[in-house]
Amino acid sequence: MIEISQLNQRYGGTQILWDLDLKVEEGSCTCIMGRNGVGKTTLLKCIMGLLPADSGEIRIAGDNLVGRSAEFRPHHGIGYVPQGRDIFPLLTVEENLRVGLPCRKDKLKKIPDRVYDLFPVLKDMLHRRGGDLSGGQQQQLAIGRALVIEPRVLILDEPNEGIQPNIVKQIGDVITQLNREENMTVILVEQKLGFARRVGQQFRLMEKGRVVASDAMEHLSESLIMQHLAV
Amino acid sequence: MCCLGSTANAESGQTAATESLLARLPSANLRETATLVGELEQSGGDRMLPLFQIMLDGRLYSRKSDDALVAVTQPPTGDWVLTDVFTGASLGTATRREVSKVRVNNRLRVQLREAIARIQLNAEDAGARLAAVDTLFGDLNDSSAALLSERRDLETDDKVKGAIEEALALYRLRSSSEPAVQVAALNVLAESLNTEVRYAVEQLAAADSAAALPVRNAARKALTRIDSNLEFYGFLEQLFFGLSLGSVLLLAAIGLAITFGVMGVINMAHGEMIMLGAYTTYVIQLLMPDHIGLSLWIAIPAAFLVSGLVGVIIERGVIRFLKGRPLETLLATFGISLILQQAVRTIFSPLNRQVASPEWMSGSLEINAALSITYNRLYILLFALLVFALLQLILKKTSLGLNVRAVSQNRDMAKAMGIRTEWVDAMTFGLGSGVAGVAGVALSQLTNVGPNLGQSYIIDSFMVVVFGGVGNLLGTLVGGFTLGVANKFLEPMTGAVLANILILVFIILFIQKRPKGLFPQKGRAAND
Amino acid sequence: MTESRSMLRLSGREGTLFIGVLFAVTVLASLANLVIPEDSFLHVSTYTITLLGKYLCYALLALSVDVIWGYCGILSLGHGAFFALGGYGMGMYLMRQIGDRGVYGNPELPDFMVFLNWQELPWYWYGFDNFGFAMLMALLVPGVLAFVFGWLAFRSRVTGVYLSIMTQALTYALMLAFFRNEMGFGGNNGLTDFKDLLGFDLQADGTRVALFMATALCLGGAFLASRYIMGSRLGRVILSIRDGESRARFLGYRTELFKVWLFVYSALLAAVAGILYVPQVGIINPGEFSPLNSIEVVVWVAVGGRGTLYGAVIGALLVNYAKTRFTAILPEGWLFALGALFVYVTLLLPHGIAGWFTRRFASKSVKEAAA
Amino acid sequence: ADTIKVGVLHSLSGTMAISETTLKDTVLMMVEEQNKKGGLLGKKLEPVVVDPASNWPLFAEKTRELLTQEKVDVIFGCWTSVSRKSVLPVIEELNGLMFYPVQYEGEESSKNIFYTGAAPNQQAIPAVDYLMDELGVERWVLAGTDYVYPRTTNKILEAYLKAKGVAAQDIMINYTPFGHSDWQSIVSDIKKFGSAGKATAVVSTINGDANVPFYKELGNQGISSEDIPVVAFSVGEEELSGIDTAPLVGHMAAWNYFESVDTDANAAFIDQWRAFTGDDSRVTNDPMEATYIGFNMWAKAVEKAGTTDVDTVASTLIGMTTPNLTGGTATMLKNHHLSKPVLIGEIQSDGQFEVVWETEDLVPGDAWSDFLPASKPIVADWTAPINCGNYNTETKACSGQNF
Amino acid sequence: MSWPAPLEEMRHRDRVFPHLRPKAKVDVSKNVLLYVEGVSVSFDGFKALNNLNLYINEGELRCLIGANGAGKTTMMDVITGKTPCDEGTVYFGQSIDLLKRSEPEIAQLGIGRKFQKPTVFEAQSVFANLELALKASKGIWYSLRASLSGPQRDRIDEILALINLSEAREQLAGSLSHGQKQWLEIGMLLVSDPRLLFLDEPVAGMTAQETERTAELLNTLAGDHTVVVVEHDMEFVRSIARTVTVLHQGSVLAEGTMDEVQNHPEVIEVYLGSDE
Ligand SMILES: Nc1ncnc2c1ncn2[C@@H]1O[C@H](COP(=O)(O)OP(=O)(O)OP(=O)(O)O)[C@@H](O)[C@H]1O
Ligand SMILES: Nc1ncnc2c1ncn2[C@@H]1O[C@H](COP(=O)(O)OP(=O)(O)OP(=O)(O)O)[C@@H](O)[C@H]1O
Ligand SMILES: NC(N)=O
Ligand SMILES: [Mg+2]
Ligand SMILES: [Mg+2]
Repeated sequence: MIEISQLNQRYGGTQILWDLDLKVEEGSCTCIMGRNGVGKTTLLKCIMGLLPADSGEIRIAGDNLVGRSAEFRPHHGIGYVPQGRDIFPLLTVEENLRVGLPCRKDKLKKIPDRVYDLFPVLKDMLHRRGGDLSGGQQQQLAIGRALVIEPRVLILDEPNEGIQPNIVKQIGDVITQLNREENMTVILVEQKLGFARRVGQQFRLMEKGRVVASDAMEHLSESLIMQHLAV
Repeated sequence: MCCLGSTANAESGQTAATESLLARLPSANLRETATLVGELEQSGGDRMLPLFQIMLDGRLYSRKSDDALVAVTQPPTGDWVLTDVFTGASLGTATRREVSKVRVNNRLRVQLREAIARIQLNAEDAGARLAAVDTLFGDLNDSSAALLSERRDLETDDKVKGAIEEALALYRLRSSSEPAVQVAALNVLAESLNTEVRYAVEQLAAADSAAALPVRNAARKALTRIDSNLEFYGFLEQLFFGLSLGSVLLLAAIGLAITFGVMGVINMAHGEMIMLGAYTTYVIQLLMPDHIGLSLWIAIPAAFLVSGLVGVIIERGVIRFLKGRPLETLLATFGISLILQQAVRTIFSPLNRQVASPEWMSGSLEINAALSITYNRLYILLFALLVFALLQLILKKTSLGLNVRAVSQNRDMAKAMGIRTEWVDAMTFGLGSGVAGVAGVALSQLTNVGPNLGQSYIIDSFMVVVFGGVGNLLGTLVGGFTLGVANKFLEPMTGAVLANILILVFIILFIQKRPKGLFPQKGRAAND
Repeated sequence: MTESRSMLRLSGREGTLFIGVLFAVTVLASLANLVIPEDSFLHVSTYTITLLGKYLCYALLALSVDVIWGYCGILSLGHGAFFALGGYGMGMYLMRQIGDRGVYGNPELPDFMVFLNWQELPWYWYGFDNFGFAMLMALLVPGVLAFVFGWLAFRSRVTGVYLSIMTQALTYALMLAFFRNEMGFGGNNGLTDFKDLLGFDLQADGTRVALFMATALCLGGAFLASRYIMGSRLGRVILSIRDGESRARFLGYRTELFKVWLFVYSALLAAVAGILYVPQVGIINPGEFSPLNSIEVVVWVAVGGRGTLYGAVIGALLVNYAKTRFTAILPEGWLFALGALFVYVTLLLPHGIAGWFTRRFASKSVKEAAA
Repeated sequence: ADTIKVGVLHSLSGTMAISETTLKDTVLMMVEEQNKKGGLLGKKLEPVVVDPASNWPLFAEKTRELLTQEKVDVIFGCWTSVSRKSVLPVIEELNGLMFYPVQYEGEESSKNIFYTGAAPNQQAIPAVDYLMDELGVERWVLAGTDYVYPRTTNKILEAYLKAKGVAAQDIMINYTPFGHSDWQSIVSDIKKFGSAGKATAVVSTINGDANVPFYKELGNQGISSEDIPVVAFSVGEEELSGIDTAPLVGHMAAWNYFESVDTDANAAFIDQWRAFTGDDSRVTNDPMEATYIGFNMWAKAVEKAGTTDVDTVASTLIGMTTPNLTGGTATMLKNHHLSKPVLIGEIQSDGQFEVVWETEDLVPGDAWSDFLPASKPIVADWTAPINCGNYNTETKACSGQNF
Repeated sequence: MSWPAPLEEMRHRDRVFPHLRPKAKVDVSKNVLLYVEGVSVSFDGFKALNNLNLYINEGELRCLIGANGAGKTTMMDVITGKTPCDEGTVYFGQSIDLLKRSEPEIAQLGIGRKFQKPTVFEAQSVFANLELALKASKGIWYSLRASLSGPQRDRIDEILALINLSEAREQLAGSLSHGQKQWLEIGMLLVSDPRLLFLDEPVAGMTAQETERTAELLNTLAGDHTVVVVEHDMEFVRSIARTVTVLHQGSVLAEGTMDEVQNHPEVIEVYLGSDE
């Protein structure tokens, strides 16, 4: 489904991603892990087109996305939950959700109920400004917002940051459900091993802008963890 | 040929005396003309009406070849068209040099107007009769008073009759020394709103007035009554002035409320967008000089397109490269505003251009003698509200409104949600600029159409948007009207200059109380 | 990462360079005017000296705007007000110096008061015949105004465009007020026809050169002082206020006091610029309060590159020089040129001319280091 | 130098461009014509145009540039009084020569400036006389923009009216800011003031851009020239070309020149102007005539003096005559002002004025008004023995001269 | 006599020159450092805090948990002066009424805070960020002349090492990754050496090992400092907590040891969720 090859990216003078290769299969749930600052977020932003890649290819279902504008991606079924939530602070919860509607293939005019089923708080807070929500509520809104476009690929950057335990569980279930039942491809950046193990099928470990290990989640060994995740 | 004029006169049945008076007109100087007009009214009576009217309009000329009096119509191009003064029959054409004008000055115009009024007192049309009474109102003498009372007995129209009563009452009040007559007149006049009446009554009521005691008392009572009426209407008038000024501020600011308020672009070229709209109106009028009214209607969409297009070009060409550097848009748009001003100066000259007002935009709606509302301001007030409502509709009901807010709050995330940010930027900036252009059409009806037009509104516009609260269209509406009304209520007390200063000081102090304007953006995000 | 470090270091170096150039030009130009005979092609005319003096005043004004805008993020669209108030202070002193040499020969009243039938000098004109007092007021009035305005605004946390537009309202209100003839400042005509300053004839070459040198001195002083401030921890606090005022508050900084302090400092610089400006151009009029003038100052700073101090100076000099040249060469089209310059700078030199310099410098020194 | 340089100091941008650009073109036209006639003293004239951009300090700077860098022999320039005040010290310091072509408030006479526009006694006073005598006006509104010219003119008029026995409550004075555009309240007040049963007139010193909205409001509130005539001192053909004049017919202006005046010289001038601008609808106006007179007078003086030396030309200029466009002859007086005819014109629907009244003789321009207490004793006389712009006839002193 | 506000301000010499101010004496004679009593806050009718009572002892390490939207951040906003409250009292020690003080004053009393979303001065270097946070006078004139003393420099270096940003010391804070910013903000808190620290979700976005390190760090801080931590990471909470307070809908739902809280049925219901 997603094939990234030889991706390079730099901020001004500093190169962050170095000839990065990554492959994600259709319908899989892949966890990307790595220490702070190794370039996980940068990678996702490159996939989303929010950062320009210096060189390399990013193919989703065969199309090379490098050079295509960011707004093209949601129309092709890629949903994104950014790190730090990036809620539109002055739009109401409802408006935050509505923003994505035009990307849907079925041109639905109403926010699908599923979002409210998954995150009931959102229904209660429909008319509150997104920015007023608590951190966790915003995180839920961010996931809900990405689901509105009914993505084929869902990209989540640390979706559990600041979320209360029972909802973390719930989010895990949602991801699993979407992945298993609707065959949605999921890319998940996650720091919490427990969650990653529970939800992910595949893992990719990053170090200094490269993917240094990839395998099925069962094979994520203590030694790998010590090697790539410990400080 | 030489006798055509006089033949026509003979046909219309002028007496010899009138004929000879008419023959003296072309060569008379202004003083002599005045005497001639008086004599013509005496001898010619009603039949002189067309002559007087044409003279009043400044269309009476004499043909140099035969000294015949002709009425002239000046088409925009080509020779002048001559017609017979009394019959309207065509007398061919002539160049400017072949005719010479029968000169009329102010004093003569007054005289003509009164003469026409005396004739028109018996006109078919009630409106014409009313106008005639109004013309004669304060200047009655014995004979015209007699004319009026004659008319009163015949009059069927209540309004005209009322006006005649009032005019006669004022005449009696002034001319009679009989206390009873005066008191009776005062009773009639107590309901009058005419300032001339008030002045006459005030003189009687004054402490040093020579009037008899009962008259003086009646006058005082009448004066109180008149004053309280006037005060009420004065208040309404001021309110209207305020709303009208507010509507101008609203129109000027509303485009900015979008480009600056919603998009966050400090658009120093906003004023020039208004200016472009005004110039568009001018150009459209040039293209269709005979349809002033229609041209105005066409100018509205045209101005929207012109300014909107220029807005889109500015956005695509400059502002789009300044994303994330909002303050630098100030610099770039300032440069653009200089360029646009100079461009207009080069293309249209630095002089003001003349934009005519259609008939229906001129004059005023007379509600009563104390309160009349000028049509142009009334229409502009309504127009401003309409534009506002339309804009609200667009921003609330179309996806553009939601998208532009999303883009301005978080551009990257908006992209990630599939919003075509570039397109939204261009459209929104185009919309804001286009609306400014539409404002220019309205302003062309009130003020100069010149290269500096934009400059004179830019500061006020920013002030209104900020006062109302950035990002809130309703705030702009309320802000505009508040400042307009406040200004107009201050002005009589302080004079125009000081009123302006006080309003500014008020805004400065107000912002201390509400640092985010009248309708602030609320919430956690807005607080940081 | 290396970029930010080199940026800091370079701006220090360029600042020193700047002071050097300023000093050299001032001395050379003055000598060239006074010593070198007029027919020599090395002679610098008094016209040029006066022009340079005026430019330096503008540069000082630009510097004052850069201090608050570039470093503290307070975009003042009304700094012309402080400049003009300083100018009026000086103007009032110069008016009083005319004494009975006015056209009506009235020893007390300035001419414009005489012919509009003023009977006596308004109280607020008292004392302006004393140079010290006049200068004190020329600084005090703008200083106090800045203090009161800043105090009110910053305490109520008026920020961003709201603040900008309020500064604009301030200068606009002052402009309207000074236009009023009743104010007793000569209305639209302002104050003109000055004769001498501290006994020196304003039209004498020596006086002009002295004024020019004084201006250069003030500019240099202001530059050094501002550089010191911005280099100190205070400067870093100011930067943090620009980037995250509320965070700075949570660190215990009373940001409103810092802002008021800086605002007053900046207003005083502007006032000094105004004080020096008036004797050199020979007129002060309410037009100086015009919001457009203040916006132009911001434009100079942006053209030069904000947040660098010397950039503001370069911007002011360049734009004004361009204006002088263009108005003479292209009288009909200079606004096109000027407008295009602004657009060009914003689009292609995002950090202004100073930013461009820095990058040139930086890339050169990187190359040098590599070689 | 092998050419004679003529400096042109008129704003081509900014707020004053609207008025001043025309004058720049006029000077260029005059220069071109003079060059066709072979120039002056056998040399071609070379115009040097600069743009002081409606910025008053810039006027001073540009003057200095013209005099010291360009070394021009004469300057034609300025419109607003403040620009002239800004230029004055420079021109005196560098001993330049300037012609100032606009009607102004007076109270000035510089050795180096020749004033070819009207002084208040050549415009305001005759206009008031006309209103009083011919139209029987008893109540007066003095409306002006709040700056020195209207203030001074109104001060003079107020004194004059009171001297003529007009009561204080019959005078209403109103000032508005530059570019004032909302005239609703003021026009409404004028309307009320004017309906007290006495003939009322407005004497307008409203400046420039504020006029269009003012007249529009007058028209819309139904104030016709028969009810309350307005006589303006700053509204000429050029300003009217930006207004739909149909509703304004009969309102007046007082000037020393109108385009409509039917003389051969004027017809030729108009034709020349239209040919020069290539625009058949361009109008002419009073400051243009003043420029025309100033230029011709200067040219004549240079011919006569045989040099462009400022002092020589200046002294030659005094007493010099040149025909003006409306018939008579303009004479340069000892106070550097002209003697001029005063005309009252009524606005016509075609945007022209029709002369309805005219002074019988030429009116000599008075630099120092007789109606201001402080100026009354002052005279300007640039001939020996006085040789001073502000000579006090009481103290027999001349103050503030640097020469 | 009452002075106009600006004069009033000037009259307090110590406020103009804050370094002259005598060190505020926090009276902790009852061993309670912070009293939050009966605090209510509402936004447009929505009660974010509802009669909240909370007491923090001197030297304590307190964990605060609660559902998203329970009001934890809002409570910190109230204590640190960001948000005014409708009702209630907040005292620092026995005698200092925090509600009467502004944010900087509260910060100067020694109450530090790390925000939920990392907030650092993005345009300044990591080092400068720490320097600004240093425990020192925050006055204008002092800042103008301030220079780093040797011990201060050492302290900063020490902290830099601790937060693993030694190499990034000259880097602009804005170019740090999310997790690095978290660390930097903790570092800023540490150099300012506050008496009472509020940490809003300090380990969000950190790896397991980093989380452990943070836990250690907090454990060493407690005692000398009073620490209040908000977290949703239960393992982390368990590793540091002595007392845990659970907030729900703006008021305290439960308080006790970790075990007590974890077995509290309502807490399980609204917050933890049951382990199937
Ligand atoms: N805007 C920027 N400019 C320069 N460097 C940046 C920028 N954003 C991130 N970096 C650098 O890029 C590197 C990778 O950052 P990124 O945000 O991708 O890390 P991450 O793996 O997502 O870390 P975390 O787990 O902390 O979120 C970091 O070293 C960071 O300092
Ligand atoms: N300014 C505001 N306007 C409206 N509602 C607000 C505002 N601030 C906070 N709220 C609401 O108050 C409630 C408490 O928010 P708070 O941020 O304190 O929650 P929290 O306990 O910190 O949650 P989390 O663990 O998700 O960060 C939330 O429901 C939020 O929506
Ligand atoms: N001189 C004038 N009209 O300002
Ligand atoms: Mg990340
Ligand atoms: Mg929170």
